[in-house]
Amino acid sequence: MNWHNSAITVTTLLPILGALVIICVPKDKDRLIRGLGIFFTAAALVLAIAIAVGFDYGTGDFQFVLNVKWIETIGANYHVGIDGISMPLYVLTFLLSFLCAIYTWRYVPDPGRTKAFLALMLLLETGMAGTFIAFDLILFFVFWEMVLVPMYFLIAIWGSANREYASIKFFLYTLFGSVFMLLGFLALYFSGPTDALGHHTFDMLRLTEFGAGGGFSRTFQLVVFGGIALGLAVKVPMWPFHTWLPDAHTEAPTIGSVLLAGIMLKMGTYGFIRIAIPMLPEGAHAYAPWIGGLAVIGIVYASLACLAQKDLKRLIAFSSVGHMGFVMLGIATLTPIGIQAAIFGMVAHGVITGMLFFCVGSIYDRYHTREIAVIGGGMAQEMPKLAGVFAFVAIASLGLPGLAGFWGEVMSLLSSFNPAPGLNVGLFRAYMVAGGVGTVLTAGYFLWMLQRVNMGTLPERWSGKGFRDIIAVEWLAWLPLLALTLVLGLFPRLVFGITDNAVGALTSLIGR
Amino acid sequence: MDIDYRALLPELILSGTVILVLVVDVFLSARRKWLAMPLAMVGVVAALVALLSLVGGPTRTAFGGSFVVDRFTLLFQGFFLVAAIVVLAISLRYFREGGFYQGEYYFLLLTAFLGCVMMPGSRDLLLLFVSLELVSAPGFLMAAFRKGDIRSNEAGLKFFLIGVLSTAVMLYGMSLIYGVTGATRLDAIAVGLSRVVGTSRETLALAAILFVVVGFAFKVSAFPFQFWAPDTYEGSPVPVAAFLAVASSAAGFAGLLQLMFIAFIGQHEFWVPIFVLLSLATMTLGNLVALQQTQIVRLLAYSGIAQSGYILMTFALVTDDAATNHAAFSAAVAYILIYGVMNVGAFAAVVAVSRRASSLRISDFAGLVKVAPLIAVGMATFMISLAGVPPTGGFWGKLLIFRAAIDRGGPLGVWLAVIMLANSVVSISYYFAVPRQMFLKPAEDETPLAAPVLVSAVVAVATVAIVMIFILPGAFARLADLSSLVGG
Amino acid sequence: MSGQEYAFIVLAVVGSVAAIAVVTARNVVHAALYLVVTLLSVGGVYLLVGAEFLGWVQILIYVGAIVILFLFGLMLTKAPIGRDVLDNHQRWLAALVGALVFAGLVFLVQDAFPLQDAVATESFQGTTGLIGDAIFRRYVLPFEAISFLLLAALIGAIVLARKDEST
Amino acid sequence: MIRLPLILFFSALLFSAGVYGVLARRNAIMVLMAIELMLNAVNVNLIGFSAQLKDVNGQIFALFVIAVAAAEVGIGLAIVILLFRNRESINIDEVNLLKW
Amino acid sequence: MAGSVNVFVRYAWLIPLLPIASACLTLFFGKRTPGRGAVYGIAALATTMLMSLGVLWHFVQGNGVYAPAGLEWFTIGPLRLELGMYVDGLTAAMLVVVTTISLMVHIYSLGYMHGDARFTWFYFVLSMFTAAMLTVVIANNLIELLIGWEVMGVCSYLLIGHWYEEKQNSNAAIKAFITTRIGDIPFMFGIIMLIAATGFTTTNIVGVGEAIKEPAISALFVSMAAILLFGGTIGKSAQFPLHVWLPDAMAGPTPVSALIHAATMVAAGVYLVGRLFEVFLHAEPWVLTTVSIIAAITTLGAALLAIVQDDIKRVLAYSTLSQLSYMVAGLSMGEEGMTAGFFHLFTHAFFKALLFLGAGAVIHAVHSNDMSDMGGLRKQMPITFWTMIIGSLALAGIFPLAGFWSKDELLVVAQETGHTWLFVVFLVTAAITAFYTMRMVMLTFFGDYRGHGHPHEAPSTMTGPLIFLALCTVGVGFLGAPQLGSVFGDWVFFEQPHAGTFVAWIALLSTVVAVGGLAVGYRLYQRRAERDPMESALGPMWNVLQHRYYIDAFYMRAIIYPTRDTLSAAVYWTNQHVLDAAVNGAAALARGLSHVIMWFDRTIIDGFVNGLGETAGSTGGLLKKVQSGNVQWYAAGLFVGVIALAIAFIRIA
Repeated sequence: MNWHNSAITVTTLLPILGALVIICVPKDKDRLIRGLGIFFTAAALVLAIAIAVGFDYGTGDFQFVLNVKWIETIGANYHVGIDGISMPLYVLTFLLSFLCAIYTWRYVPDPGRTKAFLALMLLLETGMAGTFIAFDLILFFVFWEMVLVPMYFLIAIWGSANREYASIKFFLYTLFGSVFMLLGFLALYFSGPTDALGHHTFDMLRLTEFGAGGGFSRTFQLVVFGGIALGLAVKVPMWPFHTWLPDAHTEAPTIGSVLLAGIMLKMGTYGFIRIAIPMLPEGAHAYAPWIGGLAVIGIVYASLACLAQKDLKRLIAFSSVGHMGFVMLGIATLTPIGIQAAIFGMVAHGVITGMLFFCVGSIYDRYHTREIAVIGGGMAQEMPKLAGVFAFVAIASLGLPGLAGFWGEVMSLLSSFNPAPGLNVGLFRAYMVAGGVGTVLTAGYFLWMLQRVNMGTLPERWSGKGFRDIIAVEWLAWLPLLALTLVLGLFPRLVFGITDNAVGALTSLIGR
Repeated sequence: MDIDYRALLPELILSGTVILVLVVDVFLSARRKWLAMPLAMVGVVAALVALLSLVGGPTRTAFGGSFVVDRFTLLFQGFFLVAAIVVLAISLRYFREGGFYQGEYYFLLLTAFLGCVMMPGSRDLLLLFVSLELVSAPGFLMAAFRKGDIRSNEAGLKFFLIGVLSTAVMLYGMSLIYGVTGATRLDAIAVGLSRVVGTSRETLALAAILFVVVGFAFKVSAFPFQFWAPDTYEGSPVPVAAFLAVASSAAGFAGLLQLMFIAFIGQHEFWVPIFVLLSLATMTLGNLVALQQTQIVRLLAYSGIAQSGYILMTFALVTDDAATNHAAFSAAVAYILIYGVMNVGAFAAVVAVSRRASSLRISDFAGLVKVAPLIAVGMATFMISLAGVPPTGGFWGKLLIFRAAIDRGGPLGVWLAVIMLANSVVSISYYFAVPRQMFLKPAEDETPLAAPVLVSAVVAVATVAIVMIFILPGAFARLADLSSLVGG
Repeated sequence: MSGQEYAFIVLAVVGSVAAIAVVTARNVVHAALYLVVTLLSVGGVYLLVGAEFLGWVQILIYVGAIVILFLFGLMLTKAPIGRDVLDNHQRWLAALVGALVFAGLVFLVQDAFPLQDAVATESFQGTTGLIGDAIFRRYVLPFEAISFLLLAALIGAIVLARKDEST
Repeated sequence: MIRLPLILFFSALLFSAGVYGVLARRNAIMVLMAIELMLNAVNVNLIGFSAQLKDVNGQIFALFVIAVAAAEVGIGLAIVILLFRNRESINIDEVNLLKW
Repeated sequence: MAGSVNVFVRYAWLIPLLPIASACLTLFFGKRTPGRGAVYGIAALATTMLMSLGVLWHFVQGNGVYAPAGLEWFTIGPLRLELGMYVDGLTAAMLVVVTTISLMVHIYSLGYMHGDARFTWFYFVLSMFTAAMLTVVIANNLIELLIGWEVMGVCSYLLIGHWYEEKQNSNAAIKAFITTRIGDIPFMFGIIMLIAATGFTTTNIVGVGEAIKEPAISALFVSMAAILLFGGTIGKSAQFPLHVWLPDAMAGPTPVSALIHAATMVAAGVYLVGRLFEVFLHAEPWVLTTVSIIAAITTLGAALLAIVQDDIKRVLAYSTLSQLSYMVAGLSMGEEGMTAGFFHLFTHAFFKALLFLGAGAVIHAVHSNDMSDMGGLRKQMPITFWTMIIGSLALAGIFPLAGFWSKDELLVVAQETGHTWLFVVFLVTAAITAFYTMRMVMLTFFGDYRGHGHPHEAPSTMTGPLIFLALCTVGVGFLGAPQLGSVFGDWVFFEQPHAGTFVAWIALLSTVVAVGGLAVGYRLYQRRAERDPMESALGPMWNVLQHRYYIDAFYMRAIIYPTRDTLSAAVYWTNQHVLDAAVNGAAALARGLSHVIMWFDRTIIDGFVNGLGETAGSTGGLLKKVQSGNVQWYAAGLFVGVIALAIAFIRIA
C-alpha cells in the first residue's frame, strides 16, 4: 500500500472515520463536535487536493487505481481510481462538504443535535465522493445507495414543516429509480464479458471495453440503457422525473440543499457519462434524441415553473432542474464538446446553485420566511453585502459570460448544433433553439426574483429588525465559492484542461 | 452397535443441560429462579464449543445415514446455538420481571432448541418429524406462557391447533411416502421415488410430497398456512415470538431444504410450480398486509411471512442443472442466516421497548432516539436491512436470491426476480414507518429508557453484524456456498 | 376374501361409524366413548395385520390413558350438551371439506393401489422383537428426542394447568 | 389376508372424519378428539404399509406417532384448561381477540 | 501589417484591463478613498484615452491592421479558444470614442451623482461597463466579444436600475436586459454557426472570415448566420422591433444615458456589424436589404416619436434610435456605406453625449425631466444653453458641425449606390430631426421658466465636459470632410479605403431641409401654447405616437404577462397536479393495491365461509375476514389450501 494506490481510499473513507469519532464524543461537547466536523472535512479536502496535484493531466487514463478482490462469489471487486472526468466532481465534493462544515459552525438547523447532523453529513460525503471514484458497478451502487439514507435523515429530521412527506418522497422515488438501475447493472453483469473461468464481472472498465466494442446486442442495449437511464434520470433529475426535487429542496436544511444540489444531482449525470453511454453506445445513440428532448423540455418547463414560484427556495430548486437540463443536453449530443460542457455544467451548477442555497439559507435565517412576497424587497438597502452576493450568484446562475454558469450552457448549445454522427442534426438544432429560449426565460425569472427580493424599499414590518449583514462564518463558507464562480468563468481551462483528455478517450471509445 | 458420539456431542451436551436446568430449578428459591438462565447459557456455549470442535472435520453419519453431520448441519447448528444464546439473553429480564415460571421456561426453550439443533442433521422422515415436533411442542406451551393473559392463551391455542393439524397432514403424507417407497431415509426415498416415476403410484407420491411440504410450510408460515403467525407472535411473550420468528422458522427451512433438495429433488417439475405459487403468494400477502399493521409485533410477523416468501423463492428456482440448484440453495442458506440476524435484532429492540409500553404499537417507538439512542439506531438498521437497502446485510441477502433467480434464466427466473423487487419496494414503505416514528416523532415521555444490558448488547452486536455483513459479504456468501447440500 | 378380511371389514365399519359419531355426537361424553370404540377397532386392525405390539400399545395407551385424559378435561371444563353448542357455523363448509378430502384420498389410493388387482398378502408376524431391537439401535436418537418431548409436554402441561396465585 | 387398499380406505375415512371434526366442532376438546382421529388414520396407514412391505420401520414410526399424539393431547388439554380458567368457556370460535 | 507597431498598439490589450482594475479598486477600496473612489475610474479612463489616441496615431500614420496571435485560453475537443486582440482602424476609432465619452461621463458624474447613496457602486459599474465595451471593441474572437457584450448588458441593467427603490426603474432595467438578451440569443446562434463553419476549430474573427469564404460553406448558411448575428444588433442597438427598451432606459441616471446612447451599448450593435462585415457581404443580398428595411423603419418611426415627447431625455432617446438606424442603414449599403456609417457613429457619439449631458445639467437644475417644467433657462444656465445649441445644430446637421458631414456622407453614398429610397428616408428623417430638435430647444431654453425653485448653472465638473464635447462636436466633423481628404475614411474602411466625395447639390439639399425643419420648429414653439401645437397638427396620429404605436403595450399584453403569469402558472399547475400527482399516485398505489387485495380476499372468504350459511355483515376492517381471529377458519384455510394445490398441480404433473 503506497500513496498512489491508497490515496483515494483513504481520502474517501476519512469522513466515515470522522463520523465515528464524532459519534464517540459526548453530545454536550458541542463546540468540539463542530470543530471535529470542520477538521475532518478539511483534512479530506486537503488529501483530495493532494490527489489533484499529484494527478497527471497529460493523459486520459485512470490514476491512483486500487483494484482488489471484494466479493469473490459474485465477482465484485473493490476497484477505485480517478480520471479527468471524476476529478472535478471529486474535488468539488470535498470542497462543498468542507464549506458546509464551516457553515455548520454557526448554523445548526432545528432541532439541533449537532452530533448526529455532522455524522450524517460526513457519511453523506463519503457516499458522494465514493460514487465518483468507484469503478465496479456494485461498489458504485453501494456508494450510490449509501448517499440515500443520510440524506433521508437530513431532510426528515432537520427539514422544515413538510419534511416528512418530502423525505419519504425523495427516498422512495430515488430508490425506485435505483432499483431499475440495479436491474440494468445485473443485466450488464450477466451478459457482460467473462474471464477464463467463465466468471462474470462488475468491473466498469472491462464492461466499458466490452460494450464499446459492440459486445452487447442492439436490443439488449435498448432495454438495459432504458433501465439504467431511468434510474439515473430520477437522480439528475430529468423532466418528468423531477417532482421529488422541489419538495426535497424546499424542506431540506440549508446544508442538505447545498449538498443535494451541489453534488448529489451530479451523480446521475456522472452515471450517464461513466456508465450508461460508454457501456451501451448503441443504446445511447438510440435514446439520445429522447434524452435531449426531455432535457430541453426540462429547461423551458423549469424556467416557466420558476416564474410561478412564490417560495424562494423552491424557485431555486426548480432552476436546478433547468440547469441540469443543459447538462443532459450536452450529454445527449454524445460529442466531446457536449460531454465536457456537461461536466463543466455540473461543476458550475454545483458551485453556483450551492451558493444560491447558502444565500437563501441565510436570508431565511434573517427573515424566517422564504415567501418572496413576505420578504417584499429592499434587501439591498438593509443588507447590501448579502444582496450583492445574492445578485452576483443569481446573475452567474443565469449564465452570464465571464462567470462559471456560462460555459456549460453555451458549450452544450454549441455541441447540439452538430451532434455526434448518426444523430438527427435538425432535431438537435431545434433543441438548441429551445435551449436558447430557455436562457431568456432563465434570465427573466432570476431578474424578477432579484427585483422582488433585493430591489425596492424595505417593507414596514422588517424595519428596525436590525438584520445582520453577512457575518464572518458566512464569508468564510462563501468566499471560495464566489471566487470559483468568477475564476471558473475566466479560466474555464481549470475544468476543460482536466476533462479534455479523459473525455477524448471516452468518446474515441464510443465514437463511430 | 457403535454410535459416533462425537458427532452427537452438541446434542448430548444440550440435552444434558436441559435436564440440569430442570433439576436445578427445583432447588432454587423463587428469587433465585433466574439463575436457570445463566446455567442454560453455559450449557449452550459448551454445546457451541463442542460444535466448533467438529468444524472442518469429515462428514460424520450416524444410525445408518439417518443422521448426518456435514457442513450444512454444522452451519445451521451453529446458527441455532447462537440464536439460543441471543434468545436466552433477551429473555432474562422479561421473564424475571413478568412473574413467569422461569425455570420451566428455560427448560422448554432449550428443549425446543434441541429440536432445532437436531433438525439439520436429520436425514430421515422419522427424525425430521420428531425434531419438528420437538421444536413445536415447547413452542405451543411457551406461546401460552403468559398464563394470566387470555391473549396469550389464545396465541397458544391457535398455534397448537394449526400446528397439530399441519403435523397430521404431514404425517399422512409421510405415511404415504413410506408406503410408496418403502423407505424413510431421505436418500433412499429419492431412489424409491425415482422408481415410482411413470407408474400408477406416481400421483399418490406427488400428493404425499405435497402433504409433507404442508407441515414445513406451516413452520415457515407460508401462505396459506401463515394464519397462526401474527396472532401467535402478538400473543406470546416477546422473547418467545423472537424464538418462533428466528429459530423455529429457520428450523422449518432447514428441514424443507433437506427434504426438497435430497429426497424430492427428482420431482422438481412437480413441486417447483407449487413453490412459485407459494412464494409469490406469501411474499405479496405478507407485504401488503404488513402495510396496514399498527402493532409492531404483528408487523414483524407479516414481515416474517414476506421474508419467508423470498426464501421460498429459491426453491422455485430449482432446475435439472446442478449449478443453478447450488446457487439457489446457497442463496437460501445465506438469506436465512442474514434474515435471522436482523430479525433477532429487531425482536431484541422490541423486547427493550416492551418494558415501556405493554401493547406494542408502532407509535410506541415515537421519539425513541431521544429515549434510547442505541436501540433506536439498531432498530433503524434492522428495518433498513429487512427492507434490503444498503448499507446493510439485507441488501446482499436479496441480491444473492436475485442473482440466483437471474442465473436460473428463462422468463420464470426473471419474472420472479422482478416481482421480488417490486415486493421489496413495497416493503420499504412499512419498514421505514418504524424509523420514522423513532426519529421524527416526539416521544410522549422523555424519561430515558434503560434497556437491559444484555438486550442492549444483543442489539449492538446485531447492528454491527448487519453492517459488517454488508461490508464483508464475501465470508458470508462463502459460508453459504460451502454448506450447500447440492454439489455445485 | 379370507376370514381375516371379513373380520377387518367388521372392525373397519364399526370404527368408521364410531369415528363419524365422535365428530357428530351431541354429547361430549358420548363422543369420548365413541372415540374409545374407534380406537379399539383401530387397535383390532393392528392385531389383525400382525402388529401385536402396536395393537396392545394402542389399546393400553389410548384407551387406557388418552381417553381418560379427555374425560378429565371434559369434567374440568364442564362442557355443555347439544349440537348447536358443540358445533360452529361453518359446519357445512366443514362437511364439504371433509367430503372432498375423503373423495380425494380414496381416489388417490384407488389410483395407486387399485382394489381389484390388489393381492392379499399373508400377515407379517413376530415383529415385536424386531421393534424392540430397532428402537434401541437405529432409533435411539429419535427415542431420546421423543422422551424429551414427552417430558417437555408433561412439565409444560403442569405449568400451564396448575392453578397459581402469582398470575 | 387383508388387501391393502381396504386398510387405506379405512384410514382415509378416519382422516376425513377428523378433518370434519376439526373444522366443525367449536368445543376445543372435541377438536382435540378429532385430531386424534387424524393421527390414528396416519397410524393405520403406517401399519398397513409396514405389513404390506414386510418392513418393521412403519410400525416403529407409528409408535412414535402414538407417543407424539399422547404428548399433543397433554399439551392441548393443558392449554384448553388454562383457557377455560381464564374465560369460563372453551368454545374455540369465541377465541378471537387476536385478529387482523 | 505594414509599418512599425507603436507601443500603444502593442499594449492595446491593457485598454480594457485598466478600467477593470479601476473597477476592482473602486469596489474594494472606493469607500475608504477620499472622493469615494471616483478617482480610480477617472484616472484609468484618462490613461486609456491617451493610449487610444496613441493607437489611433498608428493608423493616422497609415499603418495596417495589428492582429497578434492570442494566448491559448483553453481547448475543448477540437475547439481552441484564445484571448487576444484585433486592432484595426475601426477598433482604434471606437477606442477613442468610447474612452473619450466615458471619461467625460466619469468626470461629469462627479457633479451629477454628488451625494448619491451608492456613489462608489455607481463608479464601479460605470468602469465595468466601459471595460466591457472596450473588450467588445478589441476582442479578436467571437466568444471574447460575446463576453464583453453580455457583461455590458448586465452593467446596463445595474446602471439603469441604479435607483432601484422606484419600481419603474427596476422594471426598466429588467426590460433593457431581457430585451437585449432576446436579441442575443440569435446572436449567439449566429456565432455558433460561424464557429461551426470553421469546423469547431477556432472562434477567431479572422479565422471565421476565412472559413466562410470556403466553397464548402453555402451562401445560405452564411446568410442565416448573418441574419442571426444581426439579431444581436437589433437587440443592442435597439432596432425595430426590439427598440422598446431604449426609451425606458432613460430611467437611469443621465450620465448613464449619455454613455449608453453615445458610445457603448447601442454603438456595440453597429460595431458588431462592422466587425463581422465580411459575413454580411458574403451573405446573399437579401440580408443587407432586410437590414436596411429594418433600419429605415426604425429611423422614421423613432423620429416621429421624438416629436411628441415631453420628457427631454426621451426626445433624445428617440433621436438616438433614429440616428442609430442611420448608421445601420449606412452599413447596409455595402463597403462605401460602412465608412460613412461609422463616421456618423463617430460624430454622433460626441454630439449625442453632449446633448445628454446638457440635458442632464438641465434636469439637475430643475429636478425634473419634463420639458413643461422648463423654459427660459438660457438666462440661468448660459454654458449649458450654448453647448446644447451646438449639439442640437449638429444633430440637425447644420454646416459645419459634425452631424452635417456624416449625414452628408450617408446621403452621398445612398445616392451613389443607388439606394434612392434610403436617400429619401434620410432626407425626411433629417427634416423631422431638425424639427424636434428645435422643439426641444425652444421648450427648454426659450419662453419663460415654468418650473419650481431657482435653477442655476451646473458645477464646473459638469460644464467642463460639456465644453470639451462641444469643441469636439465642432471639430470632429472635419475628419470626414472630403475637402480635407476625409481622413476618417483612411482609418475605417472595409478592404480598401473609400475617399468620401462631396456632392454640392446634396449638401445644399440637406442643409435646406434641415434649416426648414428648424424654422418650422421655431415658428410653432415660438410662444408657449397651452396645448402642444403638434397635437392638433397630427390629429389621431398624436395618440398613436403617444402610445408608441402600441408596440410596448402589445408586447406586455401578448407576451410578457401571458408568459410570466398565465403560462408559468399553468406549467406549475401541471407540475403539481399532473406529474406530481402521478408520482404520489404511484406511491399510493401499493397501499391502494393492498386494499384491493383485501377486498378481494374478503369477498372470496366471505363467499365460501358464509356462502352456504348467512351472508356476512361484512363491513368491518378489511382484514377481518382473512385474519378473522377464528382459528377454525384458519384451519379451513389450511385444508382448502392443500386441496386447491393438490387439484391444481397433481393433475398437471
